[in-house]
Amino acid sequence: MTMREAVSSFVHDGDTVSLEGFTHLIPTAAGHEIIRQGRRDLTVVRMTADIVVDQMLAAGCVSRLVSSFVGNSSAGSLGELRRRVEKADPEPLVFEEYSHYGMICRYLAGAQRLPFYPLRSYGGSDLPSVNDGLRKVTSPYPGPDGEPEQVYVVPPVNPDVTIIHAQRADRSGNTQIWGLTGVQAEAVYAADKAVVVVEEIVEDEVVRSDPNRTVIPSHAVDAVVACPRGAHPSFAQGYYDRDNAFYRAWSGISKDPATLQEWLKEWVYGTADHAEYVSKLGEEFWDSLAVGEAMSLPVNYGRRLG
Amino acid sequence: MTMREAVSSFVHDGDTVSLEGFTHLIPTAAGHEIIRQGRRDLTVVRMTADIVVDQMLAAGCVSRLVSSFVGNSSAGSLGELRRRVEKADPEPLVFEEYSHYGMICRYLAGAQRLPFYPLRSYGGSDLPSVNDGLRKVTSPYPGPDGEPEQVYVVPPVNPDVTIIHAQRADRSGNTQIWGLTGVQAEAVYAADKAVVVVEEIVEDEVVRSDPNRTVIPSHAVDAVVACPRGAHPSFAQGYYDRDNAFYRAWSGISKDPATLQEWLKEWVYGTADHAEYVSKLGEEFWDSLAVGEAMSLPVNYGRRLG
Amino acid sequence: MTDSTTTTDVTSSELLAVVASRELAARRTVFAGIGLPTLAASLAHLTVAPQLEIVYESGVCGAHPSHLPETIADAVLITGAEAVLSMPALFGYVLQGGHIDVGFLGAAQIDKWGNLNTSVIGDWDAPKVRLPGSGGAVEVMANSREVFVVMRRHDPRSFTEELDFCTTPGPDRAREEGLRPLGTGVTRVITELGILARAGVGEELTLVAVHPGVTVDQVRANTGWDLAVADTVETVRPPSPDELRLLREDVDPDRVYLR
Amino acid sequence: MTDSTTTTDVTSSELLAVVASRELAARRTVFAGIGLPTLAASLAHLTVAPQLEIVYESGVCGAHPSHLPETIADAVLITGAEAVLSMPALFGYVLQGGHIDVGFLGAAQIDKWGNLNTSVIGDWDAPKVRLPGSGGAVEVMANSREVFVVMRRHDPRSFTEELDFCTTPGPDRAREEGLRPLGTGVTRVITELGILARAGVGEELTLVAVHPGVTVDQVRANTGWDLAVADTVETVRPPSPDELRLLREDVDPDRVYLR
Repeated sequence: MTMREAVSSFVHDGDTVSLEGFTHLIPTAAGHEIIRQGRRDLTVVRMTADIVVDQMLAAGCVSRLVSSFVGNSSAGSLGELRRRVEKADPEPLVFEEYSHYGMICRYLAGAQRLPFYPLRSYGGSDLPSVNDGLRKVTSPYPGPDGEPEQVYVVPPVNPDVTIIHAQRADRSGNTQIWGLTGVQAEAVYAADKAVVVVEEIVEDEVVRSDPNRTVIPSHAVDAVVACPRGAHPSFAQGYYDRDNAFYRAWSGISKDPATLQEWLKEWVYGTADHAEYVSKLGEEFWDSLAVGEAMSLPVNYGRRLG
Repeated sequence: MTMREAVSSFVHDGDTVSLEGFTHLIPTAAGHEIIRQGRRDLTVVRMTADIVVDQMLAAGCVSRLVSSFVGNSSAGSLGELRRRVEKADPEPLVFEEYSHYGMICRYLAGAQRLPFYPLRSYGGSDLPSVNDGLRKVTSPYPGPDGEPEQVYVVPPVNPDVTIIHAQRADRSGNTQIWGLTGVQAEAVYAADKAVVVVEEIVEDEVVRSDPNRTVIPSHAVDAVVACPRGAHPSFAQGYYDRDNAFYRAWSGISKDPATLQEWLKEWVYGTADHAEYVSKLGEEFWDSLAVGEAMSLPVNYGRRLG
Repeated sequence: MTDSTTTTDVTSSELLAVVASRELAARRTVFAGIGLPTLAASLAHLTVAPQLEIVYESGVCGAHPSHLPETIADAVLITGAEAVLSMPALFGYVLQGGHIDVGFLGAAQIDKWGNLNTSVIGDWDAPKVRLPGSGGAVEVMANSREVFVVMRRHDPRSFTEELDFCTTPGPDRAREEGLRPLGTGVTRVITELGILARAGVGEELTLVAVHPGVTVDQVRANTGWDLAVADTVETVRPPSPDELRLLREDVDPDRVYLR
Repeated sequence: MTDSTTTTDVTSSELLAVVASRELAARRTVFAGIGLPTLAASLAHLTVAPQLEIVYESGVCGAHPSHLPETIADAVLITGAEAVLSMPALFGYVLQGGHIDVGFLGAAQIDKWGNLNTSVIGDWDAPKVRLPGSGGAVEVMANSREVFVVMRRHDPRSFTEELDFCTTPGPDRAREEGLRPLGTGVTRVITELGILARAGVGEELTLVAVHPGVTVDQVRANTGWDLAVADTVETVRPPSPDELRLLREDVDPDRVYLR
């Protein structure tokens, strides 16, 4: 399936869309295609709302954001997000604020079809005063001191669609990730539909030579999209490195709305698809992000003799 | 550390001991050493209480069992366990009965230091009537029909020590498992102390060539014991196959208490350690369980250039 | 068991496997134990359900075994599989997450609502026979869209009005307690005498088919409750030569289970 | 910042990194973000805490990077690491499970109990400045045995009597609500002026040391609450030539952070 088809089939106006990938394997190309197709009124669920979210906000795709970190990693600010939150400029943004583990637990509850998930966070925090999702449950077992014990819980999140980026999958969707695997499996299992974008689609034999590397089995995947370098400016372990210069540049680009819109016009609206974006960046650029080899040592899965 | 030292240091009379490994990588050699050292009054926590548990029961090590399946896989019965439960012969056994996911959730709660863990099981079951650990919590969020929703929960289990078997670890305890990984990581993290028994201790570089293969990091491990073939009669993926004949034989051996005690005398008390047990079985025997090669294809973790 | 010419050389295992395989038509995911369920699922994969993925309790998804597996965790299931999941992922995300269309279960006792006992014969506290217990059966029942039960023995002790102990409740019992499991519970019980079926919550198991040569009265006599019988009781189509050939030559050529 | 001869050529980053590294003596596991915490932990590994394992929020345990990492998820942290965990395992088993001795945090605002604000300046609903929010800070505070805070800026707006918003509560606030977090909360605050310390629940942050050339009055004037001062205020030992050499030549030779 092409990215165009996947977004057109699985992302609709008003949907709740989870985009996951913690620094590693951020599904940027999918975010750009959502922008190209002009989706509106999306609820975006993403632990670390960073550049791709700022871009989707600037393109007017997003009316609600559920997140635990809204910043341009350690490289600076998200200009559009701050304008939306601080000044409702050009329009308000509904923001649901969690902590990282709160978000993780929402995915865990969603993936396990649980009504809530308990965690040892939030006691004494002001977050529950601004987020009605953070509630408490009394344990039916006595606490360490013999007294009743309370614990905070978060509600499940069940996105209409989760989109993740991965290194590779087979045709049927068995997805392999190495390096940071983040919360991708949980985000996929929590969703009604799941789209996996990969650096490459590989032969069945490649996946089956190492079934423990499969983070997401095919039964949880609705579409596989081959989109090399689709995680730029983030990185794909073993494929290309992070574009730190672009992260540093984004604070400047996003600070001025006109500059940001100009950027979108040139790099998103102005490219037909991610392949064009990639070739527009140029070979020399990609060479600067190239990585060398550090191969894993193979393990023996064993073969029954006779 | 030798197995003798590990059991002597980390397993004490009256302890709660978790032994995990679901069909694959069952820590049999550790169970045998517990028998040799004559531990008493143990609470054994194990999802599938099978041959090694029957042997520990017969040796008088165990006064309480927490489990979700008490049987000799599909090969037959556990004679000693049935005598203990059905006739308190030669002494009673306290039995806490769960389902598989109930046990898994107890480990999950234990590993995450949670007061309870919710699951969608047990509604309408007679198990809560015989197991006070199975309780209910009302979700603080409305159910799908807008009404309050109840869900069963299980309490955490925090064993004094968890012992698992794995294919390999480095000297500091970074443990790699492939094939079925079961609930080993959760059982280790839930425990106060953890002993990892491995087929082989490998060089740091082997482990570090593939960090995603590390199921348990060293900070969670208190002792690493090298004990090749220590999972017999279960199997170690890529090392040796399952001894199905012994599983089939166990129903007969365990049916008669005298035969069972004779077996223990010959194979456990009569061997100084697992190395002797292994050599007593003989090379021809081990050849019959040998496996061929089916190597995983390596992946590239990447190396920064320049 | 029957004296029909077509099936004289068909063993009870073969018959149950073939009949169960047909019920898997067009299903996508099946949670199967070893033995008859594996045979049935493997045969269905070759016949009525080419897209079928067998998920094993041990964590294996999309197995491509070189030999017929002897346990649900057999090493041959792992080598060459599409995915191997941890047990928290398998039980939490796949099963409780609602990804299983059909779960296969067995039991020592079943009642008319499809509730199962695999814990004890007699009192739980001092049982006459201690059985293995739930394993994952409680979860398979609560979370699969539907459940098929294969019972080798069809007699009044196994098909009982009152279970000695309810290990694995169907949704009717769960709903009485105010809980709402995902699935419909047991929808098919396949036995040496015929097939009982049940469409959903609130319905009893009903005899819908008998094997050739078996009478409705025979089934009622061997059932420990007053068995409901469908208006039209079909006769089970005997295993076809094609089904038997695939089962014997492709699925279990070494006759590990086809005894 | 100070006019001591020994430290004239020492940058603020170097000073904070060296001082923080000393506090890690004999610690086993540290949960560290990128920047100063990574520098401090890396230096401690070479000096006072050879057994120290740095655990990164991204899931990396036991990293052996070929280059100084630029983010907590830098590819060089993964290649050659001892373990890479999923985020549920990292946050659930490692952090909430109680395996972290020291967590490092930063903040826009801190109060005398060590509660932190990283969410907003102004009202949460209509903030003057929207900050990044918690990230994992709420969890690091609730579950680490103790927490070190490094604050570059020591002024009354950052060290405030009343937080604009409490994103990350220390255990005192949690206990007021009846919850009992594992750790003691903030035990050290390391700033450009000196070191504040706090032994446990119920205690205020107290000035225990100043950098050479800094007076107690200076620190009080730059703190937004009536700062408690220890009976004996130590003078922080300036970075030694050895510490500076290791930091500059081994830890950050490319001066990624040592600006």
